[in-house]
Amino acid sequence: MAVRVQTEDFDIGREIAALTNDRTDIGAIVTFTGTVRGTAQDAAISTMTLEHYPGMTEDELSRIENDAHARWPLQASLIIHRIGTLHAGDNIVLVVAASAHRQAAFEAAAFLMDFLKTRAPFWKKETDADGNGRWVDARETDETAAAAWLR
Amino acid sequence: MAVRVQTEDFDIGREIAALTNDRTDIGAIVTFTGTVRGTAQDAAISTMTLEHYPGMTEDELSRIENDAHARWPLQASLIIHRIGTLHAGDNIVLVVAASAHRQAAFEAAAFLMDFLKTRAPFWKKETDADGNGRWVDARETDETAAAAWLR
Amino acid sequence: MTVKLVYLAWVRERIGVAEELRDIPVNVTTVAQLMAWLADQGPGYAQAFAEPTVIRTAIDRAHVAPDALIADAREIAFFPPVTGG
Amino acid sequence: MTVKLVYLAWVRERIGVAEELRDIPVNVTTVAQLMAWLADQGPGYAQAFAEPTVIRTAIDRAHVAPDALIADAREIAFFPPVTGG
Repeated sequence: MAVRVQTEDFDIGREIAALTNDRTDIGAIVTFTGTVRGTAQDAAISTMTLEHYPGMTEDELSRIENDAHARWPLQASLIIHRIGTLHAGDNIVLVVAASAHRQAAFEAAAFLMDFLKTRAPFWKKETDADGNGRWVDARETDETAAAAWLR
Repeated sequence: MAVRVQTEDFDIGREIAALTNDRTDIGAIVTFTGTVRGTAQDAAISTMTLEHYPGMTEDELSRIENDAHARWPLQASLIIHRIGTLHAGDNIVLVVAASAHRQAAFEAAAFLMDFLKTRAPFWKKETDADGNGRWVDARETDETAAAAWLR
Repeated sequence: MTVKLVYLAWVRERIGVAEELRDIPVNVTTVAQLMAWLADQGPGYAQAFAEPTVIRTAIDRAHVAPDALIADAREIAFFPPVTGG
Repeated sequence: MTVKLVYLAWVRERIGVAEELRDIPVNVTTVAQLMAWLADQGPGYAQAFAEPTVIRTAIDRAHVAPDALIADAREIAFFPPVTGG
């Protein structure tokens, strides 16, 4: 179990290797990688800046990770979220869930993302080619997805 | 869209990079990696040998991949399955689904695995430390998972 | 009561301050009351808290609802709905 | 009709042959009938097809049901339920 908030990029293959190295109790590893898309609402994005609430972010991500481990038998998990200024195609977030079986790994990874999206204190600001900034709006569908786990 | 059946290992980071390189229309990438566990039914596994039906395997994996693309708006996908003799901790299978949004990527990756498990002509034989071989039994739960997509 | 207030994303931009120490009147006891009181502290505050139902709040770095009591809080943060991931 | 028959995994091990060309009698028209006929071709075949409902079949490299017609088939494969992934 680990959470990291960092400006640097991450290497998915290396992160998986670090989690699973020398372990033979893992049978299924699911990763989710979120990347910056080049357009938003049909307008080109020049950069995306990610702000967070230092101190709370790590606490909240750890709470989400603990919740996932309480729900599914996970051998390992990892959440990495980047902050700072990113460009189209850049990695934003990596979530990894490892379990003996695939259903637990799939569900836990989706759960981690649904709650990261709705609970972890990050905010995205898009800047277009003219330098106009716009805070990204929260999506109703993200709230719906997270709420579905609590039914 | 690609399927590969190979004896060699794969590098997840490199495979994702090859799929997403220079693309800015992808926002979500889900990977599933299946690995050889060190025990089966509480007995230690020495090696696992994967056999397949050459010719049909590639056709069937391509059909499954096409079905996924028909159901979800996927920017890219990949299925790699290893054959031959593997050891505990080794990679067996990699599935990657890339889309603009995370729900499509998660669902497509789970769909690809559910149908790979029940339709792709691979068979696993486990060998214990004494050299006793045992063909792995198909799991009822895999059939149930695949059937759920057809409801 | 003196509390550290933290403002994030467009809440911070509208107020023009990232964090500040504030003496809170004793009759302000809930998060919702604190937002109403802050909305009266100047034009930036008025703009930031114009739609208080949109604003999310954390007390001591944990999410709370608008009816949460602010007694014993050391740090209260106000921010828009989160958009990470 | 002469057809290429392919046996995989423990079906192959029981029969002792990976593939063979067979002349199929004209009265054998479905996959289920072919399995019943093959079960009579020797002890290995009898063992392989002892529980025909367990055996899966592909005609020309696509899954088919036991009631599928074998006419026009070039290659028919018999195998246990798949266990990849």
